[in-house]
Amino acid sequence: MKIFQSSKSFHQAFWGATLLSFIIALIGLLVIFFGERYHLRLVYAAYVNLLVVLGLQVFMGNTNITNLSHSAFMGLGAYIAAICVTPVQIKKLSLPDAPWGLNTFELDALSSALISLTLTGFLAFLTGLVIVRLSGIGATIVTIAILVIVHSIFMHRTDIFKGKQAFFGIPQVFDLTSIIIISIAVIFIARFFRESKWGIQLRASSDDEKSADAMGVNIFKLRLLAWTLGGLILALSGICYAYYLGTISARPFYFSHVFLTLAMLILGGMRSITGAVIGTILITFGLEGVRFMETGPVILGLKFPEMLGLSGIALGAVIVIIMVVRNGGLVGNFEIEQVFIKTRKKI
Amino acid sequence: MKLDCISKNFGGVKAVSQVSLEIGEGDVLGLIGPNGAGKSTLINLITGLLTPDVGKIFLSNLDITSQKPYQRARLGLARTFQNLRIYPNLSVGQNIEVASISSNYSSRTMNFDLDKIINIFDLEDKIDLASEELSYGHLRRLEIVRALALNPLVLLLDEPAAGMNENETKELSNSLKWVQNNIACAIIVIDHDLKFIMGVCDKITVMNMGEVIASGKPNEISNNKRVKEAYIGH
Amino acid sequence: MKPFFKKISISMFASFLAIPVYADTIKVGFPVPLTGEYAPYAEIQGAKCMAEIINNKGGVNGKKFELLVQDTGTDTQTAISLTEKFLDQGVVAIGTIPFSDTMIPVAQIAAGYGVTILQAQSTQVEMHTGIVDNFISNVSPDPFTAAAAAEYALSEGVKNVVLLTSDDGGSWSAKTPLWFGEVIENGGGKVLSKMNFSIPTSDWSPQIAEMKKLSSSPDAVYISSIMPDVGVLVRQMKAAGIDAWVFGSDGLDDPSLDSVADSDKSILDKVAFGTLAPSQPGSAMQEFQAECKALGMPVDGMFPALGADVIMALAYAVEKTGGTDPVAIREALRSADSIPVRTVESVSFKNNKSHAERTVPVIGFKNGVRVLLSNAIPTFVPNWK
Amino acid sequence: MIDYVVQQTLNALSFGAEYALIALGLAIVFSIMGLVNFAHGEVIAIGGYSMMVMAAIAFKNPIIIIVGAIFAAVIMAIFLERIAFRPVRYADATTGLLTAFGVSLILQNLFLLLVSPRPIAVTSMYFLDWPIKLGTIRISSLQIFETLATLLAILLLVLFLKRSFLGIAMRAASLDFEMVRLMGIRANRVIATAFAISGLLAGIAAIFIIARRGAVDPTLGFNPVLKAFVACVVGGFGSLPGAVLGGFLLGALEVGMLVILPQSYGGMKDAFVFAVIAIILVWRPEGILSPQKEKGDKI
Repeated sequence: MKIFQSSKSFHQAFWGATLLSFIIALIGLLVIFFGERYHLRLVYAAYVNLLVVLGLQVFMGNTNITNLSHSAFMGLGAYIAAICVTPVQIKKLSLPDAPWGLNTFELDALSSALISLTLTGFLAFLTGLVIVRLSGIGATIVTIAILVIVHSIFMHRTDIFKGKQAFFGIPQVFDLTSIIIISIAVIFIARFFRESKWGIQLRASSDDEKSADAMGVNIFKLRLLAWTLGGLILALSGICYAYYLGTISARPFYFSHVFLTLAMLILGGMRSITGAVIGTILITFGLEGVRFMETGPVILGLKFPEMLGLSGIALGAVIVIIMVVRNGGLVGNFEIEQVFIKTRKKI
Repeated sequence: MKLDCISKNFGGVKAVSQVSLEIGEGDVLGLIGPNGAGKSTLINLITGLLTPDVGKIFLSNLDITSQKPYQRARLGLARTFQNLRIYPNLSVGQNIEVASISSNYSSRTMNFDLDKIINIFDLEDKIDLASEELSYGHLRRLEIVRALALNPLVLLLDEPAAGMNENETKELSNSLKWVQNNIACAIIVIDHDLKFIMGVCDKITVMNMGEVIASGKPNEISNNKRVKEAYIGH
Repeated sequence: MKPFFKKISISMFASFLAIPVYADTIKVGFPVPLTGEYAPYAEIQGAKCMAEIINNKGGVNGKKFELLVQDTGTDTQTAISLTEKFLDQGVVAIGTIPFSDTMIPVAQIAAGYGVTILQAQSTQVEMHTGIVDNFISNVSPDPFTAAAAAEYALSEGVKNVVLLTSDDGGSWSAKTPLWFGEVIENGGGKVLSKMNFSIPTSDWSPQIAEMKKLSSSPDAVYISSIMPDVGVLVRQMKAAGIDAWVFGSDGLDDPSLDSVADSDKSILDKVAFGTLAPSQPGSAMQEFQAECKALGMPVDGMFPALGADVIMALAYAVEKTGGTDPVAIREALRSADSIPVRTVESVSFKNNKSHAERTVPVIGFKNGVRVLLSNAIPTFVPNWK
Repeated sequence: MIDYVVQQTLNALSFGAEYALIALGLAIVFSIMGLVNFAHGEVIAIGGYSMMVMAAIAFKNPIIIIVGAIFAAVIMAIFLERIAFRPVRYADATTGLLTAFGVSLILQNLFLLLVSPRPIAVTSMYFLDWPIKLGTIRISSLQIFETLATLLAILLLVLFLKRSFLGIAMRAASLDFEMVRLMGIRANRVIATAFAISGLLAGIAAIFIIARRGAVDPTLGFNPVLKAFVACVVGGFGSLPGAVLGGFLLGALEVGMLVILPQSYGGMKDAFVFAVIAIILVWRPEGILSPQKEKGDKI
C-alpha cells in the first residue's frame, strides 16, 4: 500500500523529521554530558511532554478539532502499563483489594507496554467512533467529557488506580537515552503521517470539510485514524512517564497538564511538527525562567518580590497572544526542511 | 449519467422540481437560468451534498442516490464550487493531490496525463506555491485541475468563469475545449456568461423556478420564447 | 544513570536556576507547591520564620539555616527534579508536599544520599507501611486525629453517627471517617450511614435530604474535608434543622471556618475537629504566629505554622550530632526521647520511627471562639497498618 | 417519603437554577459571536472578590455590596470583550475557545498573585440564607431566592430581547450578524451589550455562590462554568431556551445521580453525568434545542 502520494512528500517528511531529530538528540546529549543530575529529570519530563504534544498534534493539527482529553489517554497508558509491570509483592502492598486478580500477575516491561498500547489504542478507537461524528465545539465537549470521566474513574476506583494516593513500585525501565530514541521515532511517525496521503486529505478536510467531501475524502475514517494514532502516541507518553518516575497518581492527568501541553502546541503552531517541537522547547525553558522569578530571587543584588502564579499568567498570556496575534502559532505551516530545501517559496 | 425526475424542497419552496437529465461521455452541457433557478441546488443534489426528496440519480447505470458525497466523487463525479473552495493551508500541488489520492480508490484507470493538464492550465511553475499566493484566475483553474485529478466521468463546473476578465474567459474556453477533446468525460457547466456558455457547450438546458423550461442546441435555445421570458420577465 | 560532568558547567539552565551557595550552613531543601492545588499547605512560611528566629540568635553551633525553596507548581515531576537539585547542593533534609504520590519518589531519590524527608503535616498512613525508610512525619497519622475526635464525641454522649467519605482527598478523606466510626462503634455507638461527596462541594442539600430520610436522627456527622465546603455543610445542616455535631479532621483547622460564626455566634457550638496542633487563642501556635508577624513574616494558619517544628527538630539534631551529616541527623531524631518543637511541647520519633508521637488536640468553639476541648494521645486507635 | 421526594426535587431545582443562570450568560455571548467564553467563571470570581474588597473597606449595606458586585462583574465582562475577545471576534470557534481558556488561566493566577491562593472568607451575603418551613419540609431561603432570581432574569431577558430596540437587534444578530451590520447598527454596541448582560448574570450568580460558600478563591468559577458550559451544549449551542433547559436538566441529573447511585459509586457522579452528556450529544450533535439552520443551496 502506498503511504505517500508523491516522492516529494516523502522527501520532505524524511528530511524534516531527520532535522528535528537532530535538534532533539542534540539537546538530550548536551544535557547528558553537561547537565547536572536534576537537569536530566527536568529534560526527561520535557521529552514526555513532547510526546504528548506530538500525540495531540496528530489529531488536532491535522483536523483542527480541539482535543482536551489527551492527558486522560496519557494516564490510561501509564496506569495500564504500571498495573502490568509492577512486581506482585509490591502490588500486594499497594493494591490489596484489586479486582480481577490484577495484583496476582506481573509481566516484563515490553509486554506491559504492548498491552497498554493495545488497550489504550482500542479505547481511543471506541471513543473516536463518537468524536468523529461530531464537529467543532461538539467534538471538543465530548473530549472534555472523556477527560472528566477518565479522571473520575482514576479517582474513585482506588482499588485499582489508587486515586490521589501513590501507585508506587513501578520499575524504572527507561532513562534519558531511551526517551530520546522514542521521541525521535515519534517525530518520524507524526511527520510521516502529516505528509502521507491520509495526512494531506485530512488537512484538506480541516480547511474545508464540504470541499474535501466532494473530492472523495472519507473524513470519518481519516479522523478516526488520526484520533487512534494520536491515542497510541499519548499512551506511549504515559508509559514513558510511568517507566521513569516509578510512582504515578491520578493528579497529573487532569486540567493543568491539559493546558500546559495545549499551550506548547499552540505556541509553536499546531499545523506543523516543527511548531510542536519548538513550542515544547520554548515553554519548557520559558517556564523554568518564570518559576525562578516567581520565588522572588535576588538578581544583581536586586531583591525581586515573590510573585506566585506568574507561571500560570505566562501560560495564559502565551495562549491569548498567539490566538489574537498569530492564529497559526509561531511557524504556521512552516516545516524545518524548508530552510534547506527550497521546495516552496513561502508557506 | 442520468437524473430521473428529482425534486428538492426547502421549507415548502420548490428549489428543484422534477428535473430529468441525461448526459454521456464527450458531451458538454450548459446549465443556465436566472438567479434562484435551482442550478446550484441541482449540482449539490448530483454530488450528494444535498439529498433529493424524490427521484433517483444514476451514474453508469449504477444508482448512487443514497451514496455519500465522497463515494460519488470516487465513482467519478467531480465538481468545482461557485465560491472558491481551495484548501488554503495546502500547497497548489497538495490541493491537486487530495483529489488524485481519491482517484486511487477507484478501479477506473486514468486515461490522461495529469501533469499535462497542469501544464495546459498554466500551474506547472506554481505547483509548490502556497495556494493563497495564486491569483484569482489561477485559483479558478486550480479548482478545475483538482476536479480533473479525480479522473471524473462527469465534471460539474459551477460558474467557472465568474469574476474572470474577457481574456481569462477565453483561455478558459480553450482549456475546456482541450479537456473535451482529450479526456473521456461528460461536462456540465453552469454560468451566467451566455457568450461563454454558447461557445463551449454543445447542448444547453435552461432552468427557471426549479424547473427545466427548455433544452436543446445553443442556437435553438437563443431563439426560444420561454427562455427569453424567463430572462427578461413577462 | 548517564555520566555527567559537573565541572564543565556551562550548563544550559545555569543562568536560570543558579542559587548562591554559602559554606557551612544547615541547608534544608523545600521543593514545595507555592502555586497550584496544594499551595495552601505552605509549611514554608513557618519554616522560614523559624529559621529566621534561630538565625537571629546566632544559629545552631554557629551554623545558620539556609532554606532552598523553589516552586513545584504542585507537579510531581518538578518536585522530583528539584529534589535532585537540592540533594546535589548538600541538604540535610527535604520537606515536600504531604501527598504520597510525590513523597514516595522524592524519598526514594533522597535515600541514595542518606537524606531524610521530614514532612511538616503529612498524616497519610501509606507512608508508614514500610515503602520507604527515610521518611519522618512531624505529626500523627489520620487514625489518631479520628480517634481523638471520636473519644471526645463519646464523652459528649454521641451514639449515632453519619460518615461522609470522599476519594478526592486520598485516604485522608476516604478512610479517616471510617476510623472515626470504628472508635465510635468500639465505644458502643452506631454508624447509621456512609455517604459519599466530592471535593469541592458547595451545596450539600442532597446529602442533607438523605440524612433527614434516616430512620433515627444522627447525633454527629464526621467529615474529613476542607474549607469552605465544611462551612457550607455546617450552615446548611443547621438551616435544615439537623441538630447534630459536626466532627472533622485537620482540614477544618482553617481561619475561614471561624468566619462562619460571623452572623451567628452559636452556629459553631457543635463543631469540633481533631487536629495536628492546638490552635486556640493563647496556644503556642498563636504565639508563634504573632512572633512571626512582628518579624514581618506572616504565617497564616496551622498548616503553615507546622513548618516551624521541622526546623526546630533539625536544629535539635544538628546540635546533638554536632554536624550536618544527614544519616547521623536521622539517627539522632529517631533515638531522642523528646525533641522540643514549637506547636506542641515536644515530639518523639523513638517508638514509631516514621511519625511523631505527640498529643492530639480536639478543638471546638464557644461563642464563635476556638477552645481546646481535649489534648491527649488517644487510648484506642484503630488498626491501620 | 413524599417529603424526601419534594425536598430532592427542590434541591434539583435550585442546582438547576444556578447552572441555568450561568449557562444563560454563556449562551447569550455564544449566540451573538460564536464565542465559548470560558472566562465567564472568572467574571463570577470578580463578583466574589469585589464583595471581599467592599466588606474590607467597611461597606456594610448589603444593597451596596450586591449592586457593587454586579457592577464589577458587568465592567469586567465588558473589559474582557474589549481587551481579549474583540481581536478574535471573526475567528473560528476554536480560536475563541482557546483564547477564553487563556484569559481564564491568566485571571485565576492574577487572583492568586494579587490576593491569595487560599479561600478568603466573605460572609456579607449570609443574610440571604435562612431556613423556611413549608409544612414538614425545611428549605433554605437561598434556594428560593436563587430559583426566583433565575426565573426573573429569564423573564427580563425575554422582555428585553422582544421589546427593546437593542434586544431586537441582538436577536437579529444571532441569526445573521452581517445583516444587522448592514442595517447600520454598530457591531460593537450589540456585542458589548451581550457581554454586559452575561456579566450581569454572572454577578447575580456570584451573589448566590458567595451567599452559600461564604468564601472566595481563585478557582471559584471554574467548576460551575464547566458544568454550565455542558448545560449550554446539551440544550443547544447559542439557544437561550436551550441553556435554561440544559441547566435545569443538569441540576436534575446531578441530584438524581446522588440519589440513585449506591453510595460506593457516589464519587463517580461526575463520570455518570458526563457520560449522559456525551450520549445526548451523540444522539443530537447540535444539542436538544439547537436553532435549526435552513440549508440553502449556497454551499
